[in-house]
Amino acid sequence: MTDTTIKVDMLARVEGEGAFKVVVRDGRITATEFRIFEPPRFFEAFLRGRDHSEAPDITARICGICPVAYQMSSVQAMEMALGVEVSQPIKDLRRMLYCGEWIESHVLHAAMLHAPDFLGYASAIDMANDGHAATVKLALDYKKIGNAIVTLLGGREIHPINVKVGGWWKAPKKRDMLALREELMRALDMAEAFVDFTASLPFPDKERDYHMVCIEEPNGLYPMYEGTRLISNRGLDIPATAFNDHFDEHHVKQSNALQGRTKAGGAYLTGPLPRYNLAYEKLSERAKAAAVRAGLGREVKNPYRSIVVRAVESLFAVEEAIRLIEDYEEFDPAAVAITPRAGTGMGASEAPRGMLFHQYTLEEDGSIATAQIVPPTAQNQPSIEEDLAELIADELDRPHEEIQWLCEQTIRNYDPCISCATHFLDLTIDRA
Amino acid sequence: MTGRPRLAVWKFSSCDGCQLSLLDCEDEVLAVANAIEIAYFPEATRRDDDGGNYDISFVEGSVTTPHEAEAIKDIRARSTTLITIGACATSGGIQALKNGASTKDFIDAVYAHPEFITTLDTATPISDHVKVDFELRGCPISKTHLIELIAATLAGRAPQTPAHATCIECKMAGHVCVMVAEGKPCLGPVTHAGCGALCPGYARGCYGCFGPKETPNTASLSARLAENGADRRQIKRLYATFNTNAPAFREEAKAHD
Amino acid sequence: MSGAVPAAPVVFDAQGLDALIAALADAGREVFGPVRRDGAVVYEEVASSADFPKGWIDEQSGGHYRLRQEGEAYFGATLGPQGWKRILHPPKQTLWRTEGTGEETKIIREPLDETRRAFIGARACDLAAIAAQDRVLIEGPYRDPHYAARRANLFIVAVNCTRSADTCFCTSMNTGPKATKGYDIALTELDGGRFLAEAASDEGLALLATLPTRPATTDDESAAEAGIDRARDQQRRIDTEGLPALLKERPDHPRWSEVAQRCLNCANCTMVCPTCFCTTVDEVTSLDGPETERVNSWASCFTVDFSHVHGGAVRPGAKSRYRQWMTHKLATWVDQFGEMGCVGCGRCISWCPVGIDITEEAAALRKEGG
Amino acid sequence: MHAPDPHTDPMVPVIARVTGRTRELSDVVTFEMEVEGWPGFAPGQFNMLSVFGVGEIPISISGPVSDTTRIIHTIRDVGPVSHALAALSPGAVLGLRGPYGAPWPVQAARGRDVVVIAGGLGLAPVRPILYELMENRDAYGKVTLLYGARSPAEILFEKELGDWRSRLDMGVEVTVDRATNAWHGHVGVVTALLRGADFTPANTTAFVCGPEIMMRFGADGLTDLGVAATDIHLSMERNMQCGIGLCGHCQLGPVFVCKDGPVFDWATMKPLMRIKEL
Ligand SMILES: Cc1cc2nc3c(=O)[nH]c(=O)nc-3n(C[C@H](O)[C@H](O)[C@H](O)COP(=O)(O)OP(=O)(O)OC[C@H]3O[C@@H](n4cnc5c(N)ncnc54)[C@H](O)[C@@H]3O)c2cc1C
Ligand code: SF4
Ligand code: SF4
Ligand code: SF4
Repeated sequence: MTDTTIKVDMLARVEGEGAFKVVVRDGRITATEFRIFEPPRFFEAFLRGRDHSEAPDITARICGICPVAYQMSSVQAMEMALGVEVSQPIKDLRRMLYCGEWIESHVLHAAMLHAPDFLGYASAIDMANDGHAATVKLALDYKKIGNAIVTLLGGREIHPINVKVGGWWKAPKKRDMLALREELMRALDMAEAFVDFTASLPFPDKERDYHMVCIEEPNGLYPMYEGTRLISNRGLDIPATAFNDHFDEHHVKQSNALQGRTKAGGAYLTGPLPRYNLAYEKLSERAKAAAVRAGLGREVKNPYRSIVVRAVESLFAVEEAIRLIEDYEEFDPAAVAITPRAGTGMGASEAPRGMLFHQYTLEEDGSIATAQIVPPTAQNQPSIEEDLAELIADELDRPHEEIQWLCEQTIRNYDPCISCATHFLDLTIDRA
Repeated sequence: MTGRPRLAVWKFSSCDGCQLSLLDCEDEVLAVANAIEIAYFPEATRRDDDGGNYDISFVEGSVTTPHEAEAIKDIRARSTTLITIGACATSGGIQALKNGASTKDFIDAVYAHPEFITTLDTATPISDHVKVDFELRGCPISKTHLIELIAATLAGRAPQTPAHATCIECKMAGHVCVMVAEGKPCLGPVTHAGCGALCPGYARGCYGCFGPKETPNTASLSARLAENGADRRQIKRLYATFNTNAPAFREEAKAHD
Repeated sequence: MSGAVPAAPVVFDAQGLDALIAALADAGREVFGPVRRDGAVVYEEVASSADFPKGWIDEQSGGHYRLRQEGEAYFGATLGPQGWKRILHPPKQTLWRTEGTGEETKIIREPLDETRRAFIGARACDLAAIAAQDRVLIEGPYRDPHYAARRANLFIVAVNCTRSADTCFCTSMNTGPKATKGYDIALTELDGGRFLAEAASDEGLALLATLPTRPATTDDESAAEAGIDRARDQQRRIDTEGLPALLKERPDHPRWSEVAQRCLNCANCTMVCPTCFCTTVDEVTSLDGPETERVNSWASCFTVDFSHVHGGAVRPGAKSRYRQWMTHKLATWVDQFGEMGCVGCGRCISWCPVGIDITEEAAALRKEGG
Repeated sequence: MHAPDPHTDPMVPVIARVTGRTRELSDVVTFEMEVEGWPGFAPGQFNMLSVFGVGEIPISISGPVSDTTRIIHTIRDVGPVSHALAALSPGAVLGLRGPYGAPWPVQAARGRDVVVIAGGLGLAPVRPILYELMENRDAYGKVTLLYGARSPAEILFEKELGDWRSRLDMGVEVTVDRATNAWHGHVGVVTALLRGADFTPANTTAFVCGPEIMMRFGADGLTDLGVAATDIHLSMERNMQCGIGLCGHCQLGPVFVCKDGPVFDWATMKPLMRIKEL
């Protein structure tokens, strides 16, 4: 196989619409392209003029799979712009909401979207029909717990309604929290079993030396909700507010998509691997033990093993939610009062698939003057293309269909959430 | 339909949330897969569109590009029953906020190289383009509705997704009306039921995810919102969100320009 | 509630109130009473008098309801958004389900709910509303066995109103503010957290006898009457004289169109109305089996579906739907059940989001003009 | 199977079995069914029929009162439940509650002339009257049936109509709204046939069933000819969820169509039917 083009026009088992192309000339990869043709939906534009209070509800609609991430980054940015500090109980509940999304999204991705790649099935339903029914059932039951958290705190699993700039609309009842705790306790076994399932998958033996970036929380917690700083394995350590000083969104001619890069032009990686590598110590003992049992080292550079990291993070999220419930006391009022003012604010949090950065400037009356939203998939896009070039290079003598599948599997390592096309470009013009 | 009906799930401009609802039916999704053949559902399976006909097509998302405007016609031609799921597909969704605004300004606001953007000036519901057999409301749809829709379709009965006010669900749930007891603006009285009156249950006013109800009296509600202290801009914003292009809401928003 | 039991009134205090709740609970009853939740008084299970909204009173007007702290009374707040209908005639009731298919189909009726319950704090208008629903759901040619079962196992501790909300008009409807029938025990709250209690059933009498009480003095009795009189005086009025005939004669009065401009046809008034009884039967099927279920849910004449027949709704217009509601309450109910379907609780006024006022509409319809 | 026990749990149906099925028109089917413990019925009464998994609707009984075992229903397929019903075949089971409702006062018309006016599917609910008249022909005076259908292809019970028409003791006239070339009968609204009919208004009882507008014109026409409003009876149709006065849907002003009707006299209906969207 010397000259060929591997092309998938409709990338399946991802959220949204994407495509990719790998061009091979003389047995070498000469170009890779990961394209997102999700039609532009102009969120940043129509946020202008809306009230600050509407940001969590509106930005949630960017992505149906990680709406909580959008809500979490947006409320933090707004609170900063408005100069309000929310209480610890408010933050704790938000972290718990995020735990729900992590579980639900990680398990969905790992079991329903990614695992079929490792086992050679078109879908989880095919998996279930071919001897893996117990695993799929386990994953569904487990995922449901994540949804139960989001539903209790947020009202519903998709586009939760209870998140508010300044806090919450209504704090949950302690007795409902305790009932949920019972379910979560039962989920611990599922969580462990799920780690073991992901660990049992066959992994391509490949590693890459990524520039890994994630948020850092102020209180020594595993990175999730409150990104006050941004750190990396190459020594980056900056306040989150300095995001735009260190990262750029390039408009690369070849791929015609906005891509997040460091100011120096380098690709970087956000998501489970960076979090794990940079904050391993902050995982719970049980999660660490599960990681060891799953054969994960202290450092993980094999992107295919991100599926195991997701399972470990999900286990952690179950424990974390239990911890937060145990600390919970009902509080009232559920939100701090807001007085509109002009200002600028940033919010960075860890969506299941990576760091999500929001920045807003507000007018005097609290309405939005400008909005900037940098979703994880935009940041990971250059890294995805590099993966395609480097990880596939020595597989080129395999049959076309196998290479194509491997490429897809490689992209799905990222759990790319393409619907968050707040500002991806339509790439039809590149088809020539 | 002989044998299991073939289902396809299609995506237009949207957030994926509505089709994700199907995968969020953890207790039912395997039963659904037994009852119907999930023939094309790229979010969940690698299986390609085989170019054939489908008994049921679920369509998520609104039409925002010339390509989408063409694609929906082909899908209609190959679908026996075409059901739109969610606010995007039934009214245009939040992206319809660009309708009436200058698309060029929007593109300039977001993109460095506007010349590369191919998009229509509007986000429009599927029913503006092809005949739709049934519309499931919501941003996102309710998964109970989705299961009910599938169950009803299989049983040959009309799905119970009543078009009356959210207030009915609110009272049935036993919530205390946030408008009457707290003066919070609530779109419940003009909003199609379906969510179970979630927002009032969380002490906030309904923001209209399910779009206009049957015979909505938006003018009367707006008058009340104004009496309760909402200014014109707030009232306009309330209607101009997730179902901004649904005629009743669009007109009421316009009346508050 | 058998037999009228003439018995001398007694007086007890907050301890007695707790003893009453405890005695009812000991008798195997779920005890419901007013509690404060989400800014309103709602009827939920109570464990002791501490659950009651002591020191809170309500402020009600068209489309407006607020609680605020004033005084020391346990039952100072009058009516919450929804009556006891929620419990006796709940929003959803499974009727029956099937098992098996084809020849083998079996119909399994839903078991009756024979929970023993007690309501504490039902007002005179609430009692009238329960009686009105009894007439529809028990006393007609066919009875709703689920409602009948709940009703049969109910013990009612009424509370006479000593203050009225601005929206109350029970006096005009002859239903209050003093409870005269349909209860086991009636309380009137006196100053200082004391209650004057009268039993009207054997069970009520027996129960009262177990409480720490003392006989009521004439001062107690006149204080109670004075409180009730005060409530009576605080009320608005509706002129019911000749109203049924008048409403039926004026289906085309311009006022109907005028109110239709304001009415949201949101159905709140019917949902909160303690006499509205309408229901719709829905089919529930499952995806993975042949079992089906029939479920009855609250319905409202404000929806288009309500009057659906093949070919379209009988009442597509908002005007005819409002007219149906109001005419039913104040006029045709009399033809159907021999009394008005409105008990004067005023809930439809307070909980109408746009404050449409049945007393005001009735007054307007009296005026010629159409 | 158990006997209907209306007073303990009237919303719970009994199992009925389809024993016969006849296609009448492209969208109309007549069923025979049986139920253990069927108490019999009076003309004009209806049953609530349930298709499990689909729903329940009111359907009049269209067979003879004298047949105490078979329950006969004629159903037009117009929506989900009637469609599912129309698709049942012999052997199938369904749920049945009833019979319900106030009947046509046929017996009270003994000794009098009888005029029956039916439009479209309205012939089904009046068929039990016609059976009664035929079975006890001597008990009644002059008998007239006026029937209108939209087109010749939509004439219900065509064979029976032919049999009745060939009797000498009964006047039968059929009209259609839209004729075809092969049609040699009347064309126009059914009420127009009244003028040619032979009966003594003052001593006539009339039974009218069909679309509401047709019933209004029919009743007005009869009144104009001198039939007393209390001697004109109509069968009303409203949404019914329970059929027994508990659900509230069928209210027509002061009456419940299910338990006070569906058969009402014109004296009661005239003032109500005058009101738009009542
Ligand atoms: C007393 C009475 C006798 C009837 N007799 C006959 C008869 O002999 N033959 C016949 O073909 N039809 C008869 N009908 C009409 C028949 O009940 C309706 O055509 C039927 O309810 C339509 O239901 P559907 O589900 O097929 O269609 P849709 O029109 O889609 O109805 C949906 C639902 O609305 C309700 N509904 C709709 N129309 C009516 C209605 N008219 N009455 C009550 N509920 C309704 C039902 O719950 C029904 O399931 C009678 C109606 C009444 C009230
Ligand atoms: S809170 Fe909103 S939805 Fe609920 S009754 Fe009030 S107005 Fe209606
Ligand atoms: S007012 Fe309407 S909902 Fe209430 S009982 Fe009458 S018909 Fe039923
Ligand atoms: S009167 Fe008020 S509560 Fe009743 S339907 Fe109209 S707007 Fe709603």
